[in-house]
Amino acid sequence: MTRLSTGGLIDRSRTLSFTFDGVAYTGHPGDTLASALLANGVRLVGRSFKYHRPRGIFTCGSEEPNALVELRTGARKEPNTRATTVELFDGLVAQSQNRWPSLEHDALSVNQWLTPFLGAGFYYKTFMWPASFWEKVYEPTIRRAAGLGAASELVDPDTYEKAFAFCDVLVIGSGATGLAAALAAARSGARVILADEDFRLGGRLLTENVAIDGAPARDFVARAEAELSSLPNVRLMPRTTVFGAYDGSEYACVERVSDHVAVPAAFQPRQRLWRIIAKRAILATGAFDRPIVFPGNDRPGVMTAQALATYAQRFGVGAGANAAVFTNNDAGVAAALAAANAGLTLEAVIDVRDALPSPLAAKAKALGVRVITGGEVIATKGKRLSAITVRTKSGTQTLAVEALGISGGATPNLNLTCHLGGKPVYREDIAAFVPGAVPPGMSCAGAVAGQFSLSDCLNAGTEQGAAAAADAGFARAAAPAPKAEETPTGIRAFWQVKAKGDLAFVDLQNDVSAKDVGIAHKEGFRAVELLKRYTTMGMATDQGKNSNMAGLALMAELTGQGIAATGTTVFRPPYTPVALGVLAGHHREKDFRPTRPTPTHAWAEGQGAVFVETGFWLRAAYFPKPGEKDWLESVNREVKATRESVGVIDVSTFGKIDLQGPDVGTFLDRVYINMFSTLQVGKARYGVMLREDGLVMDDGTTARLADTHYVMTTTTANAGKVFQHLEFCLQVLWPELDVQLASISEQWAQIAVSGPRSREVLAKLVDGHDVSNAGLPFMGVAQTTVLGGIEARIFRLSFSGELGYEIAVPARQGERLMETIMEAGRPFGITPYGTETLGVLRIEKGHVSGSELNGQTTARDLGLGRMASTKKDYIGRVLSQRPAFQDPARPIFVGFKPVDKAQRLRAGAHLLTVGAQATTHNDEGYVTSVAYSPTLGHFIGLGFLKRGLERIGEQVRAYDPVRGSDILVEVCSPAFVDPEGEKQRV
Amino acid sequence: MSDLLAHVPHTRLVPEGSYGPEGKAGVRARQVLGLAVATLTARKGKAADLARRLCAAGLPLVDAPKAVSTMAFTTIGTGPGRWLILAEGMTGTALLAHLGSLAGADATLTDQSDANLIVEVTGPDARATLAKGVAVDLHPSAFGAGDAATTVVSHVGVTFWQSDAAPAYRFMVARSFAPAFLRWLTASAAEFGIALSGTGRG
Amino acid sequence: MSARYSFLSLISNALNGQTGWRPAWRNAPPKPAYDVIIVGGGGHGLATAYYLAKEHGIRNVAVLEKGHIGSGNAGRNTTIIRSNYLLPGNEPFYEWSMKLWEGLEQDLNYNAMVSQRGIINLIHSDAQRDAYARRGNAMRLAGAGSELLDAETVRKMCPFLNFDNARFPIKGGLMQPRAGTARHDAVVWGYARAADRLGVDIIQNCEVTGFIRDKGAVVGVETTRGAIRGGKVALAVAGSTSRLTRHLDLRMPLESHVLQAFVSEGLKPLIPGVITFGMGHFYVSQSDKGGLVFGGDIDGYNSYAQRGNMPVVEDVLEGGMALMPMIGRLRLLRSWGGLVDMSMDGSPIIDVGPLPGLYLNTGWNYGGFKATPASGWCFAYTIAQDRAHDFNAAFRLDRFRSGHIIDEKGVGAQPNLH
Amino acid sequence: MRIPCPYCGSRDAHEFAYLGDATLTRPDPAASDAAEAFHAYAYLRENPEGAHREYWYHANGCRRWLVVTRNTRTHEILGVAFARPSTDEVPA
Ligand SMILES: Cc1cc2nc3c(=O)[nH]c(=O)nc-3n(C[C@H](O)[C@H](O)[C@H](O)COP(=O)(O)OP(=O)(O)OC[C@H]3O[C@@H](n4cnc5c(N)ncnc54)[C@H](O)[C@@H]3O)c2cc1C
Ligand SMILES: NC(=O)c1ccc[n+]([C@@H]2O[C@H](COP(=O)([O-])OP(=O)(O)OC[C@H]3O[C@@H](n4cnc5c(N)ncnc54)[C@H](O)[C@@H]3O)[C@@H](O)[C@H]2O)c1
Ligand SMILES: Cc1cc2nc3c(=O)[nH]c(=O)nc-3n(C[C@H](O)[C@H](O)[C@H](O)COP(=O)(O)O)c2cc1C
Ligand SMILES: [Zn+2]
Repeated sequence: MTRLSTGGLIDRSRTLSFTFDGVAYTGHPGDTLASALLANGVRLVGRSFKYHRPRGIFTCGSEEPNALVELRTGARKEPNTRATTVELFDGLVAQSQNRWPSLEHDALSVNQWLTPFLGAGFYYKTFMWPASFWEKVYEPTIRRAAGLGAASELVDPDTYEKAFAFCDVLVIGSGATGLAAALAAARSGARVILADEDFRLGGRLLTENVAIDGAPARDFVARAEAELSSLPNVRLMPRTTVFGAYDGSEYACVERVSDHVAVPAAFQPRQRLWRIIAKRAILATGAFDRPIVFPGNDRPGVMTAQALATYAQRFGVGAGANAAVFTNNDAGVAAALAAANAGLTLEAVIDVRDALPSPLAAKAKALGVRVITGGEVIATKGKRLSAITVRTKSGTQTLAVEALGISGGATPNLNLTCHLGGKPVYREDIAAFVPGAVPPGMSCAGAVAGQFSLSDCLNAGTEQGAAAAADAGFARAAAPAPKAEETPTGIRAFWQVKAKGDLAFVDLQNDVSAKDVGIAHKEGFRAVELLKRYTTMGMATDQGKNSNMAGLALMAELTGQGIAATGTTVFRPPYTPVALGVLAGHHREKDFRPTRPTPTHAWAEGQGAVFVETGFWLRAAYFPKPGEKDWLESVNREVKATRESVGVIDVSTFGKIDLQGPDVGTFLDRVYINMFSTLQVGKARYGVMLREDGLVMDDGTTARLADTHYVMTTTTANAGKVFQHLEFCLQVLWPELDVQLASISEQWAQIAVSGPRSREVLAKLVDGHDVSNAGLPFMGVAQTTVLGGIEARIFRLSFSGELGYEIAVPARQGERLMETIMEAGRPFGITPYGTETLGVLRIEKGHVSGSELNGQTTARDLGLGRMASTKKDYIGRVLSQRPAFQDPARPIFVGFKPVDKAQRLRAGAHLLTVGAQATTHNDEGYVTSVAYSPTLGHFIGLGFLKRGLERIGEQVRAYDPVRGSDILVEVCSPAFVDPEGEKQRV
Repeated sequence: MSDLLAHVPHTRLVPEGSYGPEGKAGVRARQVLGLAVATLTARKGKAADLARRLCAAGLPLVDAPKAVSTMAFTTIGTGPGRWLILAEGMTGTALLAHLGSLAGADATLTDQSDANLIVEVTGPDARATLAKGVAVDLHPSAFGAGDAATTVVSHVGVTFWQSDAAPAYRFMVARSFAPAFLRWLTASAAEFGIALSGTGRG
Repeated sequence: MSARYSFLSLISNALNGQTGWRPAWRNAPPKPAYDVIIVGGGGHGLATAYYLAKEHGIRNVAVLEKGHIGSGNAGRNTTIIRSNYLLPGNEPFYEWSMKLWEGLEQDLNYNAMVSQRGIINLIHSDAQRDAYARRGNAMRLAGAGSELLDAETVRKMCPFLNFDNARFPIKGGLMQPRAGTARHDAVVWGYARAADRLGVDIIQNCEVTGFIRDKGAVVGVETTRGAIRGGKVALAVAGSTSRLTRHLDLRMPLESHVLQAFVSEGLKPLIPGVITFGMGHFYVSQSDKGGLVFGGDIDGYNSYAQRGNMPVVEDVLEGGMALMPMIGRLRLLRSWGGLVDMSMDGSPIIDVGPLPGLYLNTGWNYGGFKATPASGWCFAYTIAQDRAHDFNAAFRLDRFRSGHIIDEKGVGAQPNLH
Repeated sequence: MRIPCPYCGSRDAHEFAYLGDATLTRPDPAASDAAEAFHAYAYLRENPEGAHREYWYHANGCRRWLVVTRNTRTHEILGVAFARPSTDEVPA
């Protein structure tokens, strides 16, 4: 046990139980999994990616590269979870990962002995001989070894939410800087959001032994938090990581609502995705302690000095029974002293510099800490760290320590400044990259901006908080910045200990060593981005937060270019890894997209309909009856009933557009290939619309209700697209036209009644309107009432080819209309049908639909060329006349029937001349739609065939190898049933 | 939203009742029934004339995303020169006739009384709930009583307006999208507790 | 020149502490003139150089790259290779590419980790099944191989997909077993190294900023490293094409758009091959390091920013969670964007002209990585022979004028919809 | 990305549908060079880096077509206007 006897922001009065690799331990509220593991003396927590070397806890924050565990079990298992960010809860279960059979004895640690071979770029140079071994042997082996943790492969049982927030000032980070900024901005009245990824506000103030306004820093944190929470214009968001900066001052954040409990409370999501739109943002994300490259710098027990101090100060934990610190800068020394102050047994501070600044030296002396100046750690020992070797001018010495804190300096945590393309700038004086260009509206303050002394942080935070509020239009509040003593911030740039021996790691997780940087240099992968890609340095889950600086510094030394010229790789969102589930929110499974029911959905359910997804709509596909053995039997029955008597279907899903104004006729003439201005009031006409490129966009009927009033129908799939197109034409192309559009798709339920008995059914519904052939002729429209006063529009149209009507009533009346139709039709055996039968009916008639209007066909291809008016211009006319579209060899719309009537034809089959080889070159077309025609007693098909019209009567091959079918079909007219269209006119 | 609404078919309105922690109702939502709705669109070049004319007749039209209510009517700007007109205790046909007589040739009218579902959302946690889908700033300093917006919530197009400073919001959602909208609303409000009414027993 | 990679070279370097390696390609300074100048050191430019040298004996070639090679789309794509196209203008070309992929490692003496674990395009409706059957049959006609799978077979192969509670049920899939992925960077480095070994100059940090013209013909380029003359000047700059043709007063049938891609943290093997969702914008595979590599639709507006915005991120993951709700607790590691050369019909252009001395290779949309070998091969042929090969015969620039468009999706002249 | 709609106010770009280049004018279909002019109109694009005038349709908003001027390198919005000025300003 290495829990220090006192101190720490933990609740020692309460004990939490947890297990790691099956062993039970305890910790306290306020612990992270990492601090609790250390408190229990658990130092070996993982294995590295490539060499499977033993690894421990390296940091105390979200930049952790080593201590990744599989958290929780079963469907809630979360691989690659950083032990350093997991808040301990009672019953927590964690497993180590990337090891087999156990963490202690990992078989693949033999890879360590292969290190001479496994250098950077190794994969690209090998596994090529013999060629066939790649698929069979090498690749499966490599893939099996890849990856870190394992996914549960079970459905994530938790829920996620999304939310939006707006504010004047978003403060990212709640350390000294962030708190000061939030206070200053909030006091001026601005709407402030303060977000911190940690579960506790305060940042480094929770670790540092400093005074603010004469009191311990932690008191300042408490006071600031109290004031901020009391203000109505402030929203505090702990456990919230700002992970991305996007255009429009938008910040993407994830709030971990329930990750600190075993299972989310009822009605609470696991996490919430926030998109915060901030007029101004202040980045106060601090800086990381970075490692130094030296042999054996990866052993469990080696960690950042910041971590060593944080475990001691914030968690009351010694990272080992005793420790040393190796550094090149004042903050590293200060961290060591803070750890000692908290009760950690500190054997020595080893500083590469020849002397410490006197205040620090004095403090060390006062604490009785031994300081080795001009020293370097050149080796480490132990599966868990047991000793380090220190080299000074006077020789080497070995210190027996269980923990080693290292600090190679501070790396500003400027990730978010890069998301919109900002490039960090190197500052020699602090040996660090600071933010370059920042996203519009953002400013940086405190350690992230290279302001490393506490008083600078407090001043900068206060100043920028006030400035941001002022930018957002609030008067500056006059409160002064909190006061703190000056903290020393000296540093001597130092990246690598030159010593032979064990591997010296640059990227701990991806096992990239100093040697790999050397190989990359030799082979010409010298640009940082190439170095990264060739060695994988910086591509691990910490995204180079720990490794990039050292890696590029090593390369800079090899090329002699200097660090500024070498530059750094790009940070991209997310700042830290984000659960995929939270990015989806509740839009998953059936809630992925809305489900749109038709007005008669409930009725259809009652009829036992089987439904099908058509876009977002759910439509009845067919209505099976007891005893029917498959869908085909039901559909055959529905088709027959409709052709012989009467059938009924809800067609409300069609797009319906109300067009009014004096220029509607002119307008329609320009958007349809055929004429509409000449349409008589009370009549409907089928129309075809092209895109400007001359291909068909949509078709449908449009009726003229009054002189200046038309109503258009579009296909279900294109309803939105057509509306948008019409608005474009009106607002952009022809603003001079006086036409007003309104979508009425949702207002009207529309029900089609088809079949020879449909008129008799209709007659029972209408309130006295004459529905005889004369009173309501084919393509006629009646505006009347039905069912005793319900407003209705009746269109005498026919998709099925039978006598038919579409009756539209206000949507709330749809179900009643359907029920009444069923009642009225009962004597005729009226049969409800669905989209399947609709398909059969239209294929039998040779009417084109979605499969033919596939965006690749012209009106001419579809056999509709003759509809095009030559008396006017319309959208798409000019480009439809391009040579390729006039080519007589273009596949054209025809019908097909199997030569052997017993054979099944399938849509998607390609068409080949009999005897021709099955090659792309000989491909002559394809079948678009197929149905079994109960009317004809065999399968029929529609499709496109080169010179099809000239080939009616010819036999061609319908080649469908993906379904194992290859049959002879006869080319025929697409109108299989009632080609003259007599039935619909009776 | 997994378990909470697992039993509710995606094609049905979420049935009336309470969702969320027992005894909590930070949000109340109810379907508002019995409103006639029409779109009123100014004819080309007539928006100003139309607004003037209707204002004079006691029907206030503002050519902006605003909701203005009189005793009998609410007008909501949904686009330049275009409004939704809501009326209580009237049929759509009657509303059209009434508006037609006021607007004359300056406007076109379309009945939308059956096209939508109108839901009123109120309660202390209404704003926090709506923040889970509405990407418009609803803070009182940015959006107050009388403000309206046409936007998209959880993949569902909506027009909504703040009908009361309390606050109360009214959402108008296309009929076929109403089940999806209510699923989102119920799930989002569940943590605060929501009492839903007027949507039937399911 | 770099040595061949062999068992021997690997062992000797293991013994000498990896100190024996030489640069994979020379850092060549620009010469005053070349027979062919290729602008763009992405996969296509480098492959073109390699095949010019190898197949046509044209070795006095420079590849000019404004940054480092592979810094464009070649280095930022989701690495899917497949030849599952529909239209006759496309399918034979992509199938030729597939064949070149299959022999690439041996040809280049570089392991590009071509991994033929198959692609499944999921089917969610009967109409989609018919459309995929049409495609599958077109693939068979071109000898590409395809299989139409029923739902049960898909379930056996990918039990983790959402079969039981899906908004759009999975009704089957179209599979191309030979499809898969390749290691994107290795493709770039492999071509660069192989081209370099044949004498091609690869010149990095050399941005083309203009053209040298002589009586209307293009006879060279202005660069940030000086003017360079070229007998022929070939553009292979993907999303940057319009930036260059602007200097020639040419308007192109192109828009540059941003396409985002995503990678998760490394995971033990999870996803067998490539899977694409047929009703949302989501596709996924697993990289050889263990990351789930996935993407979706383009952001949908002209952009040269190489980064995108949240709506597409959310859209992609909504698709992801709808399709495989097991990924909820896995984490997104990194997202990035590429600058894709969206053409007006969604298909590429490999052509001579439109000015004398100029050659064009562009319009790859979101799908040109798979084309890399054939694109280089055909472009080399076109440059060397001054005419198209049969494989790229349909990829003409003037097809928009004549109407011989190759629009796989049928959405028309609106690049953001392709 | 947020687009300040002149009618609705600042809105997330995903409420809008994108069409592209707004500098193009539909050619005169009766002109003798109509075929070539329509080819250019439908297919050829300036595709500039920097300021770009482009059409966006506020599909989930006021249904207005907007001309947005936007920097394609930085995504900064430089200006927004209705494509058709307003119902009142249209020449008769
Ligand atoms: C996110 C994403 C995912 C994708 N996924 C896939 C996929 O799964 N499968 C697939 O097949 N395709 C995919 N693609 C498409 C594919 O990556 C590209 O089509 C293909 O890489 C383009 O060819 P390239 O490799 O030559 O282009 P690039 O690599 O972009 O090469 C062009 C080069 O030209 C250089 N250049 C530009 N201007 C100049 C200049 N003025 N002077 C000198 N050099 C210049 C650039 O720096 C760049 O290196 C994807 C693309 C993206 C962005
Ligand atoms: N070399 C040095 O002397 C040196 C170097 C660094 C820091 N310091 C000290 O550190 C302190 C710096 O204060 P500070 O306030 O600038 O930083 P800080 O480190 O105290 O606080 C940063 C906070 O930001 C949070 N954070 C980081 N990224 C985040 C994100 N994307 N989303 C949400 N939260 C995020 C962190 O959890 C942390 O709480 C000072 O006390 C300073 O003296 C000294
Ligand atoms: C197939 C593929 C896999 C990738 N895997 C990783 C990865 O494991 N870790 C990582 O940090 N980045 C990974 N990346 C992303 C790159 O780091 C980088 O973001 C991308 O190549 C674009 O370059 P840029 O971000 O430097 O602009 C991967 C990229 C691709 C194309
Ligand atoms: Zn708007």
